[in-house]
Amino acid sequence: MNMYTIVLIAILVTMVLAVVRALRGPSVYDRVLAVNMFGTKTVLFLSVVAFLSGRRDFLDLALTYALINFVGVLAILVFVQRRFSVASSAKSED
Amino acid sequence: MNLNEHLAALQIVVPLLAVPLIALLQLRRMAWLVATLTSLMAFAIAVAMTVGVLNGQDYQYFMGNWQPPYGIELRVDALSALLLLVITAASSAALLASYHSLDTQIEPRRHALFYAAWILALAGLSGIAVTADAFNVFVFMEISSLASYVLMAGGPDRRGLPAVFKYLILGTIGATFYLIGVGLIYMMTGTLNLEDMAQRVTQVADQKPVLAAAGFITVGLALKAAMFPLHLWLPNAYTYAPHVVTAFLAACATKVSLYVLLRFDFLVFQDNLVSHPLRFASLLMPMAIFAILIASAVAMFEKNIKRLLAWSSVAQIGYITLGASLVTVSGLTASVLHIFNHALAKGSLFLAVACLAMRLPGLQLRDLAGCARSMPWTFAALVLGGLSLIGVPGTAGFISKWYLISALLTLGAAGVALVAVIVIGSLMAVVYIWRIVEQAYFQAPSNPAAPAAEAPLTLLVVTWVAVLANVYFGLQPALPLALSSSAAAALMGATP
Amino acid sequence: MELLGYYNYWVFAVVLCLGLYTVITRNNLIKKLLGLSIFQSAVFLLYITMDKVDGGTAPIIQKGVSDPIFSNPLPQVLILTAIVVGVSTTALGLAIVVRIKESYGSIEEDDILARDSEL
Amino acid sequence: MTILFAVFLLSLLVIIAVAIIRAENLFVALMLTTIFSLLMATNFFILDAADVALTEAAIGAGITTVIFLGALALTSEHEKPFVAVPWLALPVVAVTAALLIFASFDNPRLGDPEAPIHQHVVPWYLEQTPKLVDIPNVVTAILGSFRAFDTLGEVFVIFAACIGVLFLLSARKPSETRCTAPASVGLSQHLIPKVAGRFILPFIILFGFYVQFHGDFGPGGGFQAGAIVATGLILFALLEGEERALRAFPRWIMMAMAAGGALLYALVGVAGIAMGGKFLDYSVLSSDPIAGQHLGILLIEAGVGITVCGSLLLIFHAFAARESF
Amino acid sequence: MNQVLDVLSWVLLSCGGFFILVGGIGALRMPSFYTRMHAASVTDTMASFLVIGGLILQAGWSLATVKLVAIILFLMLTSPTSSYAVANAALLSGMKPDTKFKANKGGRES
Repeated sequence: MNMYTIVLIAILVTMVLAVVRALRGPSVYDRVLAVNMFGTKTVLFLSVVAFLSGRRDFLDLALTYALINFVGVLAILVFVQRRFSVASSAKSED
Repeated sequence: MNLNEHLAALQIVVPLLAVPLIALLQLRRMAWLVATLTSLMAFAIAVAMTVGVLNGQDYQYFMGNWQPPYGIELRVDALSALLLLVITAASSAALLASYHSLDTQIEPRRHALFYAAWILALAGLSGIAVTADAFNVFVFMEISSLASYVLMAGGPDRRGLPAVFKYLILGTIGATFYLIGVGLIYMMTGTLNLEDMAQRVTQVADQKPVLAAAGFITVGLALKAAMFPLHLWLPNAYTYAPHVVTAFLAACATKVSLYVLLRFDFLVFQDNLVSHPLRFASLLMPMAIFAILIASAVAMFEKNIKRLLAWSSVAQIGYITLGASLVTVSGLTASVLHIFNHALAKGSLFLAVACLAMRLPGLQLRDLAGCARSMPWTFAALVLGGLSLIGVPGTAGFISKWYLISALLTLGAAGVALVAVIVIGSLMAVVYIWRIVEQAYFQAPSNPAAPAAEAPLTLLVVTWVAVLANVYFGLQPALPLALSSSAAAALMGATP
Repeated sequence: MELLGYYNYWVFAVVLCLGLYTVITRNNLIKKLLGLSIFQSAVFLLYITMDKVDGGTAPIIQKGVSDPIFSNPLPQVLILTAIVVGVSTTALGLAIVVRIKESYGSIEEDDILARDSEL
Repeated sequence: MTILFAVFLLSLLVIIAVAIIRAENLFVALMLTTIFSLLMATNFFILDAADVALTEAAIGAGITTVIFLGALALTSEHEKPFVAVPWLALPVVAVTAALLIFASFDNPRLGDPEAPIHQHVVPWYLEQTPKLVDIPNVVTAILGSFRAFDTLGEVFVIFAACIGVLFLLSARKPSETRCTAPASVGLSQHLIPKVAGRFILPFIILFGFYVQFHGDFGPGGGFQAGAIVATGLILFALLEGEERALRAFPRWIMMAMAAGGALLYALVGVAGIAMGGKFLDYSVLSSDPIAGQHLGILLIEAGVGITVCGSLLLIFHAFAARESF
Repeated sequence: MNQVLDVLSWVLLSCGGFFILVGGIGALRMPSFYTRMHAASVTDTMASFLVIGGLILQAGWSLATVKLVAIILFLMLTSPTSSYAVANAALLSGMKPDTKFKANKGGRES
């Protein structure tokens, strides 16, 4: 049973590190990086806990997380890119 | 498969079935036609159920044929029947009036979605009145709230948007407080059906979570019902909403939350929590007194007619909560009666305002100067509605004021003080109705060159039907009286 | 150790009041909506804390297992509904904020009041 | 064991909530909200609420983020620093918190089997579901059959939000703010995400259908499936840009889906009446009551999935189209 | 046979845990954005590959393995893509990678 606990502890510690990076991150992209890291860690956390609790049919939750994480990061990037292109077009105008 | 047995379910299913159809209809007048037919059908179902309830048949309907604590149960008794009548009648009258009134406010291509949201609000409100399951009330409360946010945000005036945003924030906080209250009670009793909850709450009566639940539910529903200290969203939301929406929602939206408060307090908490009647009365009575006095005072100094009537709505809700806070059968009868009569009076007044808005440039008092001569029928309706609001004998308002005062007199000394409050409230109502009348009849018209023409015929007919209903139920109050007295007896005795 | 059993309710109370505080004090309309969604998430936490049974698993009946201990399925059904209600209210609130931005030019509450009083 | 995880994750939750409130830049606050809903979903998973964890992830983290981004794109993302003197708010909120914490001592301890909610209604559900409805996932059985009326109300809540957003955002813009924003061109310069996204899209839609029909046997069902399929189609709109997305999946199909799903759900209920049972009574739908229950739950889950997918797509496209309106 | 599988999956899992920790610490302590990006994204993919590989050994031939393989394939495709997209967007929006760090023998210039 302790085989999983080591990994779980590692995942939880990394989650805290990701949160610290999200809070401190100077630039917007540091925060996007933190969200991306946090999402992947959640996927791993869920897969390991599914095995820990013996309910192995919950793995499709982990798959959904991975999907949501990917679409979330892309949505943020489209927003930032549009914000950047509007800013650049504004700069080019004046 | 006679339809009579399914009436309780059809009351909600018919509007719900119509909503997707209306949303898909892009033809110009079809959306309005289907919406009005649905509303009239719902009104017919409500009347059929009222007749059934009056001769003793108690509608009980198990959804999906599951027994109550396991499935969801619909229950229609006298109180629900009266409320259903008010909701469907207000919706039908306002929809008939909206044929003309809406074109001046919303582009025709958005009418289909507007009427879909309207019928959703109707379905949500009648759902709350019919269901007997605590969580189901929350779901229908959300449907009716979302739909009324959409309706109120439809107006042309840009100031309506911040007002509706404030209403959305406060309404969601109120609904979530109600959800917390239901959650805490469910945590201690293990059931969601109101009947079942009433029996099981006796064992856990005086534990802290149940008291906290009572607090949360009362505050949440007071927020939704715009009771005095929590009414800040109401005046602006009603003023900048489209006129027909104000006519519909002013008549029934806040009453539904009061209905849920009455049902929860008198069915679940009343005889189970020790000294709850004292706590309930000591909380609601001061709020009601302040509502009557302060809201009427503010109404006296209002410039815009719609905001004036909105403030008077806050005062009238004060009358209803005053009757309920007496925790006696006669007090409850008066309060339920006033739900019915206030809907009539306020509905007809706002319909008359809709007629005014068709012809006048604005709704400020100075725009009304001297228009009585050119719009005689509209102002006659406005005056009659005002009299019913004040409570002049011969109108519906008088009946509920009369029963309220008789209920208060049974309290002895304290009762006399409360009667004084009601008299002062009515005098203030006289003042703010007189300001409208004095402006319309005795002022010189501001621009004699362009006298306003009379409002379109269909709008006038609907307004006058509402006003005549006021007078009819003033002289012949048998129907609302029977319903409210049996409702009060059921609530006080808590006999299912 | 026993006190830890109540930790969930304290977190519910703290997160609820954080959301309420945000909605009351913050001036930006979108920040108010964020506060509102935190406020509603706290209620979800209250309901789901109720359904846990010691040693219980998710209420999905598996063929092979002998009499298993199940956690309570009913609060989960209620919260499925409440999550969708939360999203619907947020979506409608955002639509109103977008309309306010277009007609007032700002989504700060004091700017809006100032622009209204000019009329 | 689970209590340690729960305590750890919940304290992380409180830290994130405080961070969201203090974040000046709204865009930063939104990203912290994504982490907040991911944490909530993990908490739900640890407290044995698999269905709710799936919904919170699919709807809470996925759709809410995308809708907030759509709204932020139309408004400003910088919050004006407003030094509020919280002399009123702080005591009110502090009193509510104190009252709640004080009231929490009588609550049943976390996981206490003797708590009243495990005694009364739920044992009936757990033993009757195999006999009456005979599907493994008790949550879907309650959602679909015992309390189907709640779910019907739920479908009309999401439909009301969809109608509301369409109604509000179809109003003509006041003339002076008609800014000429560049039509959303999606991730044009990012070739690799486009290729990866286009490769993954069919699998996302397939996974959505799997969650839809797997709802009876494991965590899943109409809400989650609708949200996942909607997220997939939103991914397509993000990558390819607004016009191609609307050409691939036109607006009238979405409106037909949103209205059709709600109608399908209500008609299944009315069929129950027509065949002699009560409203939403599936046992009468076919000769054998159990088969009737299966058919009923399958149909209404399909109705829920279709409506949720159509409504969420309409809401997203309403926000996205508002720029080039 | 079972013993070997357990030891092997234990090794894979602890390596995965190690890589996760390295990624987390790297993301926190690296000076600039691109170095953090490098630290976090590379170890992310590697760690998830190892951890889920360890789980597959535990699951053996069953439905869970199919799901785990699906998760691995999905993560292996999306995780690098999203990291690339973040880095690309950062570069496009004008974040210059610091070129100050010249590899000199003694202490490094901050």
